[in-house]
Amino acid sequence: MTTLIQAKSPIPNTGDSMNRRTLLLILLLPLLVIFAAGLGYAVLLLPEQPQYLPNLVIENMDQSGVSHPVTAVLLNFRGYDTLLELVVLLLALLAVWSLNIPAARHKAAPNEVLDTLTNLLTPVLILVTAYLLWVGAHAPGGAFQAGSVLAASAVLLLLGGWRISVKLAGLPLRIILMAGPAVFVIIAVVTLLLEGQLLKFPPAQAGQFIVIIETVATVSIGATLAALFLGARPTATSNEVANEIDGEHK
Amino acid sequence: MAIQDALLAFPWAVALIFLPLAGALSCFLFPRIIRTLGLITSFSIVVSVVGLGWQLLEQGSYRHTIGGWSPPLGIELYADGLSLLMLATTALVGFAISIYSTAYFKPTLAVKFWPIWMCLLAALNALFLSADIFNLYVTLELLGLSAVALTALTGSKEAFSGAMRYLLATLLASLAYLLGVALLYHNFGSVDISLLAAQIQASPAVWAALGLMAAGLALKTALFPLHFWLPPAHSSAPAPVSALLSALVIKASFYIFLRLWFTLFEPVVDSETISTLLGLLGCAAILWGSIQALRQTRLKLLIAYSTVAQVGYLFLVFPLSASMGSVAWNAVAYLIISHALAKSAMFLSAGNMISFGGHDRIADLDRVVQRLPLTAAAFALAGVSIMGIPPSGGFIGKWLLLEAAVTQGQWYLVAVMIIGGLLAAAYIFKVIGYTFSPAKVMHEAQSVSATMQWPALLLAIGAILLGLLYVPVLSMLSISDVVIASGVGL
Amino acid sequence: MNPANFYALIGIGLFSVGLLGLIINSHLLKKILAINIMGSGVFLVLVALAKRAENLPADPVPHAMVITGIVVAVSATALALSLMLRVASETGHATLPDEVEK
Amino acid sequence: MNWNDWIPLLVVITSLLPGLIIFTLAEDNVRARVMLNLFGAFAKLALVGLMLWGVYFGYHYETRLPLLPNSDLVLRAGPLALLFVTLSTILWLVTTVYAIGYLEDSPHRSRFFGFFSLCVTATVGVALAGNLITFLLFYELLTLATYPLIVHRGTEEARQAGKTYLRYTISGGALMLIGTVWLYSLTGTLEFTPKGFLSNIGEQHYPALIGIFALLITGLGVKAALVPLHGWLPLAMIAPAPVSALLHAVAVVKAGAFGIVRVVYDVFGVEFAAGLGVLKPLAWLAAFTIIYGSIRALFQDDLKRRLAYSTISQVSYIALGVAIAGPIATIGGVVHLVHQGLMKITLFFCAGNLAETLGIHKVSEMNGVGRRMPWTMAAFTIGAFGMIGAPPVAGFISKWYLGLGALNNDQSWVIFVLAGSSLLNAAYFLPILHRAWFMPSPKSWPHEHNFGNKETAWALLLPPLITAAMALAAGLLVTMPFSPLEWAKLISVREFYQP
Repeated sequence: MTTLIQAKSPIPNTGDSMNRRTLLLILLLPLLVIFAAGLGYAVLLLPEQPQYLPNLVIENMDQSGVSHPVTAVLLNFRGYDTLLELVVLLLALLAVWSLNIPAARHKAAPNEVLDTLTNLLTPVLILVTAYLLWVGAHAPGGAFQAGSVLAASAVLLLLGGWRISVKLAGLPLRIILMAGPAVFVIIAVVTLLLEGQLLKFPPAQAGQFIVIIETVATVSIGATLAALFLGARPTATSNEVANEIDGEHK
Repeated sequence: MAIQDALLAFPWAVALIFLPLAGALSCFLFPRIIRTLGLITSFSIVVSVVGLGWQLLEQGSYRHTIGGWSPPLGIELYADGLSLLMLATTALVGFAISIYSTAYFKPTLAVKFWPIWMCLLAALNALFLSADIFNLYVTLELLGLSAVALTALTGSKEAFSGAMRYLLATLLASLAYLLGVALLYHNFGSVDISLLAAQIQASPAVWAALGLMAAGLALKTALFPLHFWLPPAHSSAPAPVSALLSALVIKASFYIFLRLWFTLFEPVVDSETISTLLGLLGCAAILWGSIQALRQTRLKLLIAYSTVAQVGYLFLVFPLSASMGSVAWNAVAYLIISHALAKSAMFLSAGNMISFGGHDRIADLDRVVQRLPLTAAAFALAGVSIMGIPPSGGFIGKWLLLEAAVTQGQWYLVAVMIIGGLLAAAYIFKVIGYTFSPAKVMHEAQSVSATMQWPALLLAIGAILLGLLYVPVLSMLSISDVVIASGVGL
Repeated sequence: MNPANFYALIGIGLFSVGLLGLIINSHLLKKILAINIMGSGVFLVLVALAKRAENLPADPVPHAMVITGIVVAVSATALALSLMLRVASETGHATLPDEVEK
Repeated sequence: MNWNDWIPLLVVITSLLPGLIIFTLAEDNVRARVMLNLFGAFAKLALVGLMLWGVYFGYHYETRLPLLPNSDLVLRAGPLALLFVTLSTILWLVTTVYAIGYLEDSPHRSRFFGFFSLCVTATVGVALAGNLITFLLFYELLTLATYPLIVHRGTEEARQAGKTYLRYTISGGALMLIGTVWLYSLTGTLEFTPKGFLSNIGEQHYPALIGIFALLITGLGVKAALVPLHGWLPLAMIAPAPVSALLHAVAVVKAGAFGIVRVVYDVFGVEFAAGLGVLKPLAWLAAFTIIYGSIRALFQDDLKRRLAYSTISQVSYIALGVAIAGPIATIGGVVHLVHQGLMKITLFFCAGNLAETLGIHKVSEMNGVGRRMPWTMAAFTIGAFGMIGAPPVAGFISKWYLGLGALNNDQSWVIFVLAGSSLLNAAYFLPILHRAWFMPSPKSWPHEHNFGNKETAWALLLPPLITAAMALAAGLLVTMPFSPLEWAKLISVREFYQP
């Protein structure tokens, strides 16, 4: 955020540009009102809530391996969407890393309040993570919620000046980050080989499959979100990686 | 025989999605051997497409129910002639771009490029195999984000601004699309295309969804006047990225547009007004894009505007599909593939010229013909297809469109297509003319490796050969299990 | 009007307001916020309409879709913010170059 | 497998393949390049000879490959096609020899000869095309293959000339494309058929057919350099002499003229076209072009430009012969396709020799050149007399048949055009001959190259002598079987006016 604040204010607030904006606003507003009214009209005229699909979800719950319908949809019925979505998250990180954002230069100032808070909250947050993960099987919760909380604790640590150690910043970090999508992909392929269909969990083992996916995904999601917060690629810079590649060619 | 049966039963379609996914993850994990991994993945995609093509020719269209849950509960993969054609184009162009990229990217950039490129391939393949409008949304996002990330890869000021504009446009488009999905879902309780198509009928929600989705997809396809993001993004990206953006990425959203229009919304959009409107926008795109291309002094901007113009041709299918369904349909399929091959060849050769001379000022393209004959040939052959001169894929596409337009007496479309062709000739020969002449400004020439010259040339030759392969391409396209009202096979 | 429709209309409103904000603001941060507001609008429509009928349980499918959508939105926002930082550090201000056609 | 089905394709390939291989050759690999060129040319000649013999005795040669729905890529060797193919093949061989001598030691020869071969490939394809779409395909290929030859020198002037050339030809191609698509949408076929394939079309479509005719003739007229579509031709003179020779005698200009013959006879059918009333305007246009080109030629001092305007004038004889619409005039027009080619290529070779040997580019520099280069100027003289229409050179035969045909069809005005054109031809060629043979030579030539005690290089001298001899032979031996005239009569009987 520092860069942003340092950046000059967006557009010099001369009367000219304000006028242009106002003009645009006056021009657009009626159009937009019509647009919104049209959409609203369409929403209000929607027919009765279709029941076929929700009923189908409920009928098949006992085969899904979990007892909460949203989790069942997310990880079993439409698990393929979720797999792709984990890839999207990892991709966002790859993209952010490729931008070469400069690492924050100044260390966080020693701050007793923050330190205490971190010490107190981190264990609690990890506990909450575990709870959310577990509860997802039969109540609102699950990998994303849990992963977000885990990321929050990591962010708290990062704010307190904690950085991942150089030893872990290379391959180990990459493994953690990609574990979620990777395990999902592996399970997809395994089920394809076993059952002939992608992500077809045998009803008896469906629960276990989902637990494995969710647990690994929680860690990956947490790590990915925290890394996104950080922006810059931690220590093992792409230059070092590039040197490794150079080695390959020499 | 047993091997043959096993190969026929192999889920090639699934491989098409999961190979690049695995490729992306392993590229991320093992940067040391990133080029090898990338090339292997790219090649395995080509093999899988061949497998899928064989499967489809033998057994007709292909479905794979994911998780064993058939729609509407689960998601289904679906492949027919059109998807096969798109997948094949992706695989071929993608493979050529992969080969080119091994030489193009310096190691620092290669580490960033390959995993994202593999994600993009996975997104494209998943998109072409999807039959579920929400799943399409996820693939669209995967595609959009990876495309934006690749655009920014050069790290120049223009690239960041271009990528930013592109990102905002693509996010806006995705959200419009998603709102459309929401409306359709709450109206019919399903997101599966064929289930939706079976029960769709005109209602305010359907109209709203149609408008939102069409606008979103047109924005992603860069249909005039929603093309504003394309020239800066496509011209500032690294050459192989420009190639894949112009050749593949915009085609993906157009593919969804086609699918939705001709299957999902078929009964609703029977009115002439909207299709004429799309046709008019297409015409405007052809003229505007061509004129802008002609005005450019930088090679990559010229090619980018040419893409704007070529997108216009694709949208002419809508006014022409009314009574000449199959002809217009074949035409648009042909245009998609030949543009993909030709435009990627063009961007790759532009990349060579830039690596060679260090700039892309058209007037200073110093005797490229003499020094980079392969690249010059690639550019010229690709140009032949873009201009629509026989024999080339572009010509067949244009011929079929013209045939449909003349038969229906839509003379304004004929005029626009002809003028567009002439303008295309003007801007392409503007470049070629300078490649023969000595430049005013001399420059230090860099050598360009064969790894970067041949992919461009082979793609261009592909665009030309396509002009002689009408029969096989059409037999591929006609694999389908849905025949809709106007006789269009989908 | 039942509450579901009410919230859905709010969602439509958010979507429209976000669209307006996206167009008239030139600062990139505001544009990104606007996109997020639009996203929230869409999610609201999706979830709100999942329980339109009083006597039926909520439809779980849109909920799952929204979770997917949120993750996608988070990813996109992260990328957008990072890009904005780079645009700002390269050009000196967090806006897009004004002219659209060159 | 029937070999006869593949010979037309082989004829096309015998120049396509060498051309493609030549592109890949290194610049200094002269021997391989010459071998490839000559091999291709002789192979083509042998195949064409075989087909000439075969067609004479009624064999049928046709290659058919799928291209578009309902329209194949068809290469068919009928008598008319063979006439043009034979001309192109022989002149290609001669011009190749000439170009090897002409371009000795100049840069980018691989590129030049590559496109040169492509150019011939396209011409042969145009000749053999069995339907309009195949014709269009090769016609456009011709446009593209010629462009690099015109801008070969890479100067700004050459670039501008190339630009003008493309402006004309690509626009012409686009008009032809519309005409072709339109025709296809009306008839569902594009197959060249003796007497045309339009006679079954309802009368309500006649206005459309007139439009189609106008589009096709305009598209073809660009290459055939019908006034006012001729603007590119004088500019294209910037190209090296062998290119000009080929452009004027066989490739581009003739492809346009040949296309007009095809459209009138095999698409519309001459009677049907006459019934539509589209031939009269074509005849007037051709007549106007003949006179206009001659008058413009009169005022050119640049030798090659004078010859270019002369081409504009002479090629329209073909269109005129077709538009008069009678068997005899048709023979005159078709045979002029060959005669003009032989004579004009001779003249261009000679002009090239003058430029290359003595640096002479202008008519006013030609004083006494006949004594310095007697053989070259002898060939030039034969060509010039042919152009004027003096017996016994071949040009006389064409004009004779044209005039006879016009009288037969009660179009006596044509006689005045022919006579006027002959006078004008005399007016711009005879002064050149007078200068060359009877004026005293200057002390030094503008830019003389030293060829020892020889007049000029053999590779430069031989080709014009050969073509001049052929032009003379075509005039003297008209009654021999396989003479151009006899073959034109065969075409007339078998294709155009078959019972």
